[in-house]
Amino acid sequence: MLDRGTTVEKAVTSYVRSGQTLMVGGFGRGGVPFTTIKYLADNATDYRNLTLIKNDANEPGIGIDLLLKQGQVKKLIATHIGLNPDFIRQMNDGEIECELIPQGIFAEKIRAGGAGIPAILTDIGLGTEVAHGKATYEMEGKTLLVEPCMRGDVALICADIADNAGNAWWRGSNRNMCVVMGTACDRVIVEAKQIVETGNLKAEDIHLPSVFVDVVVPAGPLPHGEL
Amino acid sequence: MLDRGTTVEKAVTSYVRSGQTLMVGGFGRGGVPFTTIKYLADNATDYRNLTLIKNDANEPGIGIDLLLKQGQVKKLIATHIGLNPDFIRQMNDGEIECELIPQGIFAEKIRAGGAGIPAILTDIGLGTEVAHGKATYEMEGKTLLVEPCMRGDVALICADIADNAGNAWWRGSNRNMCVVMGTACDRVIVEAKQIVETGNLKAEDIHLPSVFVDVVVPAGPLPHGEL
Amino acid sequence: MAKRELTSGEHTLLERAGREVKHGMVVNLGIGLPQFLPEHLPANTDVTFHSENGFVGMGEGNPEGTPDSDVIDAGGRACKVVPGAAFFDSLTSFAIVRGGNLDLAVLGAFEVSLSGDLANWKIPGKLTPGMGGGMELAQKANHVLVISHHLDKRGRGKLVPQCSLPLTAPACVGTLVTERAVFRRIDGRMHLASIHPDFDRKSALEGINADVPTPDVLEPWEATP
Amino acid sequence: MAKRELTSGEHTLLERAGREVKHGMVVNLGIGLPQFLPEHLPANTDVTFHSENGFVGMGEGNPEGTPDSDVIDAGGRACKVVPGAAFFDSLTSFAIVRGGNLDLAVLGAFEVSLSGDLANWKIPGKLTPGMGGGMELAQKANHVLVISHHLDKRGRGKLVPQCSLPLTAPACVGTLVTERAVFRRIDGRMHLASIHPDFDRKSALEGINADVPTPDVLEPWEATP
Repeated sequence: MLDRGTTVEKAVTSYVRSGQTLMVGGFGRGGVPFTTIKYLADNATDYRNLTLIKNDANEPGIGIDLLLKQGQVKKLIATHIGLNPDFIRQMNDGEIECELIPQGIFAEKIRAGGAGIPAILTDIGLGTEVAHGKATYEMEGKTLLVEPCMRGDVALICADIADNAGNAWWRGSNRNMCVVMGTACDRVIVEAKQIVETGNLKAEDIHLPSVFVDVVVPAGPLPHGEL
Repeated sequence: MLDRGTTVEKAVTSYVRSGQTLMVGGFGRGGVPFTTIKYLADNATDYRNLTLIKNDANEPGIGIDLLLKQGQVKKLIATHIGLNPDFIRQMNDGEIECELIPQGIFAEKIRAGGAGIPAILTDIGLGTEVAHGKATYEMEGKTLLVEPCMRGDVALICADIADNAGNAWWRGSNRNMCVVMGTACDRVIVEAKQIVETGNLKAEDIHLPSVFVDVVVPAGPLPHGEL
Repeated sequence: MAKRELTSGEHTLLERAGREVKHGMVVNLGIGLPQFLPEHLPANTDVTFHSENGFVGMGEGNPEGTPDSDVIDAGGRACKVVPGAAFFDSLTSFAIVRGGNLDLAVLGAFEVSLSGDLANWKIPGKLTPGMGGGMELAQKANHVLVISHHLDKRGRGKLVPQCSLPLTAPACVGTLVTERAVFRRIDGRMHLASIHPDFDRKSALEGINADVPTPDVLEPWEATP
Repeated sequence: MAKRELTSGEHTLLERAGREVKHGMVVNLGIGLPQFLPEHLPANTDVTFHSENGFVGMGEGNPEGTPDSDVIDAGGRACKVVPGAAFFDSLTSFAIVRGGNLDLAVLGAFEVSLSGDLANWKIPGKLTPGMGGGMELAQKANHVLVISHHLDKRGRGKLVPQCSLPLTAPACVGTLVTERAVFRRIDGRMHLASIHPDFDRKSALEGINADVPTPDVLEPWEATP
C-alpha cells in the first residue's frame, strides 16, 4: 500500500484552489476537519470563491464559520444552519447563497456522486417547497423527484483514526457525512486525530477504504477550547 | 434492546411462506445461510413456488441448489450462475425462470429497496442486451436506464457474529450482499456462526444494526464438509 | 437531558404521549419537548432511540459531555448509549427512516392542519434554520406523533384548517397530543380522540379555529390498568 | 494462485501486460489468465488489487484455503490479504468501480471489436454463466486491458470488425495484449501499437479479419531501461 501521509500545508496547496467545490465533513463538531479549515482561513487570499457542501454551518467562531465570515464562500449547500445565527444573517442579507436539502437526500446525492449513479428518484419533499422547480418522473402512477448526484473537487474530512495508507475509522457519532463525502470528490484529504501504521486497523472494521483517499494529515488540537 | 434469539424452526415457520420472494445472502459460500436453507429443503412441501434473489446459484449439492433441485423455486434473480451447471440446464430447459442483473446494480436495486428509494438512474448496461425493454430517462443529453428498487418478503443471511439483539458482523469476504439484503425485506432472519451477549460487539464496528433484524438463529455446522 | 424545568402541563402531555409508545419500538425524538419523553415512558417499555446523526441505542444525557464529545445527539447534546447500540453514518441513518424501520417520530410543530399536514421547519423571514432531517422523519416514520402545548402565548392552538407556513410534509401527522387532548388522523382528517379529565370538550378545542370532528365516544385519557 | 502451468506465450503476454500496470494503481483481475498477472509485474510496482466480492488489498493465494475460507476472491479461490487491506460489502465494492476509483481492469475476451467493444460474458445457447460484475468492470474501470492468446484453437484472432456475441460493454477496451502484439484504442478505433521482437507486422495481424490501422512508428515491446 502507498504511504499517503503528509502535512496539512502540502495537502491543501496540492489540491485546493479558489473557485472549487469542497465537501466538508461533520455534523455539529464531530467529524469537522478543524485543522484543514483553519489553514484555509489563515491563507484566505489563496482560497476564495468556494462552494461548500456541508451538513451545517457550524457555530459562530468555529469550523467553516471562519471561511463564511471572511468572505471566502460564495455558496453553502447544507441541511441545517440553525446553530449559526451569523450565517443566517449573511444568507438573509444575500451575502452568501445557501441551498438547503433534506438531510438524508443530501447524503444520498453525495453517495450517488461517489458511487457513479447519475441520479436517484425519490418522493422526499413532494408537496413541499423542496420540490419546486425540480424535474419529475412518473413511475407506477406516482410522481417522483429526480435528484441528480453531487460531486466535489476536494473532500475535507476528519477521522478519529487513520492508517498511513489512508484507511479511516470514526468514533461514536463522528462518522456522519464523512465517509460518503470521502467517496464523492476528485481528491480526498483525511485529517486524522490519530495516525497508525498501515495494517493496524482491523480490515473488517475500516469505515472508509484507502482507495478513496489521497492524503492523510494530522489533526491539530481542537481550536475552540476557549469557547 | 429486545432479545431476538430463537431457533431456525421458529424463525422459518413464523415468517416464511410459499410464494414469497426471499433474498438469500452469499457470494460463493461466504455469507450463505446454509442452516436456514437446509430447513427449507427438509420441509420442501411447505416452502414452494419461491422467488429467490441471490447473487449466484451456489454449486451443485449445496446451498440454494437444494431448493432449485427440489422444484421449490419458480424464479431466480442473480448475477452469475457459472458454478452451477445443473441450474444452467434447468434454466435452459425452461424449468426455472432466471433473470440476470449486473452485480453492482443488483446490489444497488436491493439497497434502494432498503433505503426507501423507488429507483435509481444508471448507465450500466447501456448498449447491451441488459438494456432491452427497460424504461429510460434523458438527463443532460444522456440516456439513462431507470432501475426500480427490489424488496423481498424475508431475508436469509449468515453472519459470522451476531449479538442477541440482532447486531451483526462479518469476517473477510463473507459480507458481500448480506448487509444490504438485511435492509430490504419485511422480515430478516440472521443466521449466525457465533452469538454473543448484547453489547459485546463494538458499536462502531457493527455492519448491520439490530433495528433491521427480526430474529437471530444459530448456524449449524457447514453441511458440505464431505464435498 | 436539556437543562429545563418542566411545567405540570408539560409533564401531563409527556406522560400521555409516553403511552403512545409501545414496547420494542424504534423512536426518533425531535429537539425540544420530545427530548424529555424517555423519562415519561411507562415502566418496562423497552424502546430503542434513533439519533439521525448516526446511531440507534441512544441513552440518557452525559452530564460530563461537551459539544466536542464523540457521542452527541442531533441537537448537539452529549449523551450515552445503551448496550447493543450501533453507530453508523448518515446514509444508514436515513435508510432506517425511509426504509420503514423507524416506528415513531415524536416531533414539535408550528402548525398541524386538519388533514394532518405538518409545518415545523420554517417561518419565512423570521426563522430559517433548514429542515435538517425533519422532512424525512415526518414523511417516512411509520407513525408521526406531534406533542405541543395546547395553546401558544397568544392563545392559539396548533390545529388549523390549513397550514399557513411552509410544509414539512403533507398528511403525515398521525397523532397530536397536548396537555388537554389527543387528536388522531382518521380517514385523512384529524379527530378529537381523548380529553384530559380536568378538561371538557369545549376547553379541549379551545384556540382551535377549525371544525374538528368529535366522536361521542372517546378513548380514556389514562391507560386502562 | 490457480493451479496451472503457463506456456511460454502466456508468460510473454503476461509480462508485456504487466508493463501496462503502473505504480500505485488499483487493479481488478478477471478470472483465468489475468489471475497470473501479479507474478509478472515489474519489480517495485506497488499495486492494490480489488476483488469485487468485497475487498481491496488482495494478496497471494492461500494454499491452505478451501471454498469455505473467510477470504476468497471473486472466483472462489482462497487468498490472503496485505497490510492495509479493507473488507467491505458489494455496494462499496462497485461504488469503487463505478465511482472512478478502479484504475485498471484486466479481463479476458471472446471478441474485441475494432471500435473497442468487448464480448466476454455469453455465448448464446452454449455458455450462460451471467455477467457477474463484468459489465461494470468493462464499462467503468478507468482503463480496460484485455489479455489473450493471439489465436484461438481455430486460428482466429480476438480482434474482429464487429462483435457477433452479446456485448459486455461497447467501446470500452483501451488496450489488447497478446503474445505477439499490443493494440490500443485511439480516436475510437483499435490500432496496432507494438510488436513482439520475434514477430513481424504480418504475423502480428495473423488471424485478424479486420482492417487494423498500423502506424509506421510503433512502441518498443520491451520497456525502455
